[in-house]
Amino acid sequence: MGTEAQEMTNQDLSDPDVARAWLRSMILIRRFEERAGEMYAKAKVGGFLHLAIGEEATIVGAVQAMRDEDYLISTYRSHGHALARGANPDNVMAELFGRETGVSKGRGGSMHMFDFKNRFMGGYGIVGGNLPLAAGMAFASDYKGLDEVTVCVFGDGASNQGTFGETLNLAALWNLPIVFMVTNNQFGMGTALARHSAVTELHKRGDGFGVPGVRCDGMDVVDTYTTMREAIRRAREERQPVLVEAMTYRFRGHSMADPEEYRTKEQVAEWRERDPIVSFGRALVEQGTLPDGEQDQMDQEIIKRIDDAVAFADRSAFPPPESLYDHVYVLEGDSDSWYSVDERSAGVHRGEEERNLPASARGPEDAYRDAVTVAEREDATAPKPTEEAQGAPSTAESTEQPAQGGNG
Amino acid sequence: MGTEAQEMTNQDLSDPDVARAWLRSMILIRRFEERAGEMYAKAKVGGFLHLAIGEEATIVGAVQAMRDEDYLISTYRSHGHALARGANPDNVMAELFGRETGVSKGRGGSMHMFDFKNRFMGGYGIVGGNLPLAAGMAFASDYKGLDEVTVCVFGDGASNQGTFGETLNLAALWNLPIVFMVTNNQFGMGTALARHSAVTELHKRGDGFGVPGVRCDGMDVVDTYTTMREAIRRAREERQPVLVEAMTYRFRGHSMADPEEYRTKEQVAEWRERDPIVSFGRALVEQGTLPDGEQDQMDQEIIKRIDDAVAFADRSAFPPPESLYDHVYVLEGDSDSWYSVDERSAGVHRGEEERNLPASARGPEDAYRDAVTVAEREDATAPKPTEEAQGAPSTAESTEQPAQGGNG
Amino acid sequence: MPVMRYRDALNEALREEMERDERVYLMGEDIGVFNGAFKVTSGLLKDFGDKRVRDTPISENTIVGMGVGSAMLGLRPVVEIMTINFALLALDQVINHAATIHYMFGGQARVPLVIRMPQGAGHQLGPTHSHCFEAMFMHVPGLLVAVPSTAADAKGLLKAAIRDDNPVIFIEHEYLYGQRGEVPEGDDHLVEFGKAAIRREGADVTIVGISRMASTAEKAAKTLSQKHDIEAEVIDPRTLRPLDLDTILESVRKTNRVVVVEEGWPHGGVGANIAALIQEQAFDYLDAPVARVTGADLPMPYSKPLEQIAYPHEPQVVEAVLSTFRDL
Amino acid sequence: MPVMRYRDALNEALREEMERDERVYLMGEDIGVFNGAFKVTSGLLKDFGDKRVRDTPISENTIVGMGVGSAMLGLRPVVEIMTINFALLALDQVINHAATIHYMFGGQARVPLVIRMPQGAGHQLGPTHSHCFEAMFMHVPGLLVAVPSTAADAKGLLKAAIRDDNPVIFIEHEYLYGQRGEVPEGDDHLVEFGKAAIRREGADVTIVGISRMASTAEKAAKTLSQKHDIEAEVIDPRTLRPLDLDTILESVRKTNRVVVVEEGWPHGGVGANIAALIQEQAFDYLDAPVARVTGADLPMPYSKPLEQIAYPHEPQVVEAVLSTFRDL
Ligand SMILES: Cc1ncc(C[n+]2csc(CCOP(=O)(O)OP(=O)(O)O)c2C)c(N)n1
Ligand SMILES: Cc1ncc(C[n+]2csc(CCOP(=O)(O)OP(=O)(O)O)c2C)c(N)n1
Ligand SMILES: [Mg+2]
Ligand SMILES: [Mg+2]
Repeated sequence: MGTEAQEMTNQDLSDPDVARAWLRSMILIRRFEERAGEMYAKAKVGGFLHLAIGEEATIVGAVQAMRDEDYLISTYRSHGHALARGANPDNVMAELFGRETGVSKGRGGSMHMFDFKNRFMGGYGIVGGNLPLAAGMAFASDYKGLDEVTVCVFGDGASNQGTFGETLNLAALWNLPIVFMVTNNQFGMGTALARHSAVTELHKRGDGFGVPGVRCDGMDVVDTYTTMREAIRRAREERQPVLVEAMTYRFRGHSMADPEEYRTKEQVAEWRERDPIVSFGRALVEQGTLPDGEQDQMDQEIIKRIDDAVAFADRSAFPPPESLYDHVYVLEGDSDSWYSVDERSAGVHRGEEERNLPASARGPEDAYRDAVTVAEREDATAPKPTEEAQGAPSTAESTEQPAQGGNG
Repeated sequence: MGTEAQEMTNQDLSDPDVARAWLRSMILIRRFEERAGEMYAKAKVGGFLHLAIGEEATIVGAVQAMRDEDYLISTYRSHGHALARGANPDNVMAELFGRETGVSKGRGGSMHMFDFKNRFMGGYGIVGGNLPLAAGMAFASDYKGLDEVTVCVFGDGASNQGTFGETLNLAALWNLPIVFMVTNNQFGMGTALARHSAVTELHKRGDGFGVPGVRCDGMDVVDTYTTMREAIRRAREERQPVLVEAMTYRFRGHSMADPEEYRTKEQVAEWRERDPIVSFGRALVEQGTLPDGEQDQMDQEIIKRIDDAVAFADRSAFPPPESLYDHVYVLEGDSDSWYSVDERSAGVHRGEEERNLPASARGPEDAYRDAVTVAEREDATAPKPTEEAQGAPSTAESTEQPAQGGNG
Repeated sequence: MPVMRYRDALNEALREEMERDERVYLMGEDIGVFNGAFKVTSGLLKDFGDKRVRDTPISENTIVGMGVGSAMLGLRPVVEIMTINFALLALDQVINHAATIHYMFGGQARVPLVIRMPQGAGHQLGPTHSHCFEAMFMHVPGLLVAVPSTAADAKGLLKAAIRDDNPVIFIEHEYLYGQRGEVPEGDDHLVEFGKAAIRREGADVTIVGISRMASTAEKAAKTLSQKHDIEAEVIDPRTLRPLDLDTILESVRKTNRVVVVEEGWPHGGVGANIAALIQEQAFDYLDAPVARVTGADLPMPYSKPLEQIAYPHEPQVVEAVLSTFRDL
Repeated sequence: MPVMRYRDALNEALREEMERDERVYLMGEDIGVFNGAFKVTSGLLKDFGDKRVRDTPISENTIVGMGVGSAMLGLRPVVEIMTINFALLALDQVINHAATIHYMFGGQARVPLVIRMPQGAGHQLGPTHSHCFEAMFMHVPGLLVAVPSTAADAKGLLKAAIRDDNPVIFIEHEYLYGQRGEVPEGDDHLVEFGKAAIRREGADVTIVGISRMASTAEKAAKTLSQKHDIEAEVIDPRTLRPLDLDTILESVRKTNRVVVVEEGWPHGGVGANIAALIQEQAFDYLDAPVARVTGADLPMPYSKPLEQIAYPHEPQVVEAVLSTFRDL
């Protein structure tokens, strides 16, 4: 098993195809995130939007160390994880747009991406909420006698949740094939690491629960890959859960409406110097793996790819109103009792009958039509706003929006 | 501050008065617990009854290391903690009997003792639930600029609750004057330590959260005292929370209805060899601090004291039916709106009006009277059942009781 | 039909479903070596081994979350929370995860998870250990909620719950564990969710009893018949999600009077919900307001006599029924 | 009267109470350096320092528990849970501790704690971030529950909450933060718990609106008056515990028709509770069933058009009111 495992995840970076794939994956995330930010500024995307710009190496390094049959689970900052695992950018963008073609059929949004086919087991909005789920997945693999590993990604802030200690203990106690990856971007929202954690070397937090820890440079995709490969190997072969702390930084605000008063421009600039894409690209050129100029060309292709994704999303339909109650329950039998009771208006009915009712009986749908009209008013493929505008998106800051200043 | 602190808690065990006080405190707990078990077998005490027999040294060692103004908070296994802090055995027993004279006025029962006057801040039924409360108390002392320390006692099983990691981190981050004392009796109910904790040296669990740990022999009151004294000093003077792991063992079942299939008779016997009261008493005699025979005399006095407590409890009244809604709310203003709505029967009324209603309007109270009649049927001061009967109390095992086999 | 205890009927259901389906496994505090705090899982560790019967640390939120995660990958976990009182620690995993995942991911993932736990007052367990939380769980779309009151239903509903592809909150009752009842033979006894049981027919008044209160309602019905010449129809909804509202409404249209009996708190309780639905859907059939009998609106006191008056007994139900005839 | 935003009214309340009473302190995630996720605590760290304005780690259960513990020793903590969605993690401390301690220890300890948190849908925050949980908290004896819908009430109720000796669940609404309203001048503006506000008088129908839905109800009332010649009385209970049932009943006895509007889930919701109480207490005054308008019985979808039809708007309220006139 050992050698096979190594074969399957040992990647030779001097092979230009491998190098290209890694670089492409990081650039794809970067450009996707940038465009998502623009679409947010245009109000094509709603809710909270958490970008992973600056953290691409943690994502690609981890994913490249995984096998296809392994599982990845992440947080509300997970567009990149979905993409790196192979989700189609069209469907990821469509999810942000709230369309039926989205990876979660428009029900989940930015924070709740999912792609079962690629074993991306979801982004989750509750900080620390995904750790128990991940342990459950690792348990299932183990129970079935399969050779799969689950990689669970969460933030430095999440390591203060009760689930952290509970889950690490259980994983170690039951020898689960799981790697806990804490993406230490040094802030939980506006709270700096040292202001939320008594011990700031987070990889040491697992020792007391039987989960050894190791740190890697999360701005360096190779270091991240190497560290994760070994951690995944230990999880798979030795049934020893491992805690990997990837040191990184987010270049943007926590979510779109973030004045970033909690850190200095200088600190941000310093970390931007260590841009994981720039440094990896530069190294590949210096090593002679990739010719100078190829990165730019790749970049252009990717930008076009994302243009297509935006166009795809924009022309996709919203989920129809009669689908409102779909997927609340798995309804297989013929039970004619009341699962959901619809009291949205006069004329109570069973929620699960929504699809079968005539439109008039479903109650007024003006609000639905209004929302569609607004969404269609602006063409997302029209010229983009400036970078500045995205930093402080007009929807959240300059108009009297209800959730003004909202963050979470 | 340092010297004063030491003065106040440094106790000279070669002083017979000091030795006597410690011994008396341990015996008081032992005899109280034994009698409580008997009263449970007689159905004078209901609910769950968790005895601390075997763990007396952890209690007395800790309490003797505390100042009067310090706070102690514990679990559902806390009769001993209340007594050691100075609660009157009459009122502790009356609480078990569910009487108005109980330390919690009969509302809390065995698991929920409280004695504010003696700064015993309560026993709590939810495993791990008292850690955040304790940190809040330590925070309050700190906030007020007072020199008080909070000692928080919980079990080995509780260290797997999420609150453990959360609270330790916060305590260390905010430099709270708190000592976490894990009473490691090596079982959480029927689950042995190694089957619930990946790392069984529980004092090491705090390191990752900035709380250094230390272990003591919880069967040795002097070692426990010495360790706790130093931990409390660090918490008070250095604002450094400390985790103390006291190794101990409970001689009885988890609660009264426990067939104890999860451990061997031999293991129990081995630990009984190390009885903390026997060994401490023996040491005092050997050192010449106490004369031979004094312990027996003390024991007789204490048994008599507890006879009195039982008699007191037995003759105390139950809370009257019209007091049912007392203390749900602190009602100070004259709001005449509905805090509680009473729908126990036909004739809805405001709960807070219960006291002012004529008995007829309060609804039928047959069940109340029946319960009182049953309670009064047997005189608790009558001859005691045998030791065997307590191990498997008839109420829970041999009759068709609803909660038969119930534990928690 | 064989007679067995509610507890043993549950045990049999677990046993049969574990035999039937390899994917079914049990997880919970002290369910294995200790045989369960209330002995429901007695003997299962011995018979199925520690792969399928897992004792856990005391970490409610995480064990429920692990149940969810493993269910997403096709296992069929049955998680025991020792008592419902500790389920509060796991509510995030129950509501934001178990109940939500199928919807949130557009139907891609399923969570065939059962969370079993007993509830109820009457054993002097005091304010932290005597809760009835069925109303809280019933409130949450995405969950199924079962409240079996007989040995037969305990078995049949638990088997159905394990086979269901939705997350099920399976609420047992501490008082009922020792109660005996007839249970149909064979391993194919399933009770469909969303089908109320009519425990007793009657034309004068409808009594809806929840969880243990279904049996209290039956007792009251006998007294009403014997002493007051009132024939009550007693309905046990058996599941609160889905709710068999139709059976309740049909009865109310016949009797024109109804009393809902529950052990939990009144504000926002099951009774309030059923009362609201009945008056919405059968207003013109009601000859008296829908009456409720509920637990007292307070933390449960330990003291026996106080506790006894803090949750409903038969006389209160009788009185409430009589009150629905009073103002005519 | 000065006009200010709901958010600023809350900020002023905190500021005044902190000035008035040294024991009041604030604790929560990102309330200090970040000035609060919704900016309610803006500037308070600067003005009161980090002894009294405490940024915490993301540990909801523990920070609520610390609030309880410190309140037991005489402090008056105001804990912010960033949004109500995360309160599920803290429910054990809320229910088994905060709500229970005063009773459980026979009145010896008090828990003068305020837990502030916003709720609500409408901003496409999806299934985990759009909850309305007032019904869940209202269910629990021992808690007070406030649901302010105007800037004036936000300020007056928060000040009253901080001065109250009971644990208070103070539910703000994300949508309302930016709404402006008149707020009485001076630092003695208190709004008593358990006093409903009659937002509009009318003799034809009573509309009870909860939290943000109070303003939706007011809009509906205007439309009803203008287009349907129906004069609605709009009642905002302002607190759900204690509940000013008397004011509601008085109105119903006048109008004989009532609609309850809430944003939360229907089963076991606030509307169900109020409907049950009204039909119990004013059965003979009702000319139509108590109608409810609630949020859809499902996890909140992200997609804007779906989300828009999943919680009540003015037209639904109007329609529900009209339905109470239909069958006469
Ligand atoms: C339980 C819970 N509490 C609070 C929040 C609000 N919130 C969203 S993200 C966040 C910060 C998380 O920080 P970290 O874990 O470091 O991840 P990062 O955002 O830096 O990737 C907070 C507090 C939440 N979503 N869930
Ligand atoms: C949250 C919670 N889960 C489960 C229980 C049931 N229970 C009561 S005591 C106990 C064992 C606790 O073990 P430990 O912490 O070691 O304390 P000990 O009883 O050994 O003193 C359990 C599981 C509970 N009271 N609270
Ligand atoms: Mg972070
Ligand atoms: Mg223990």
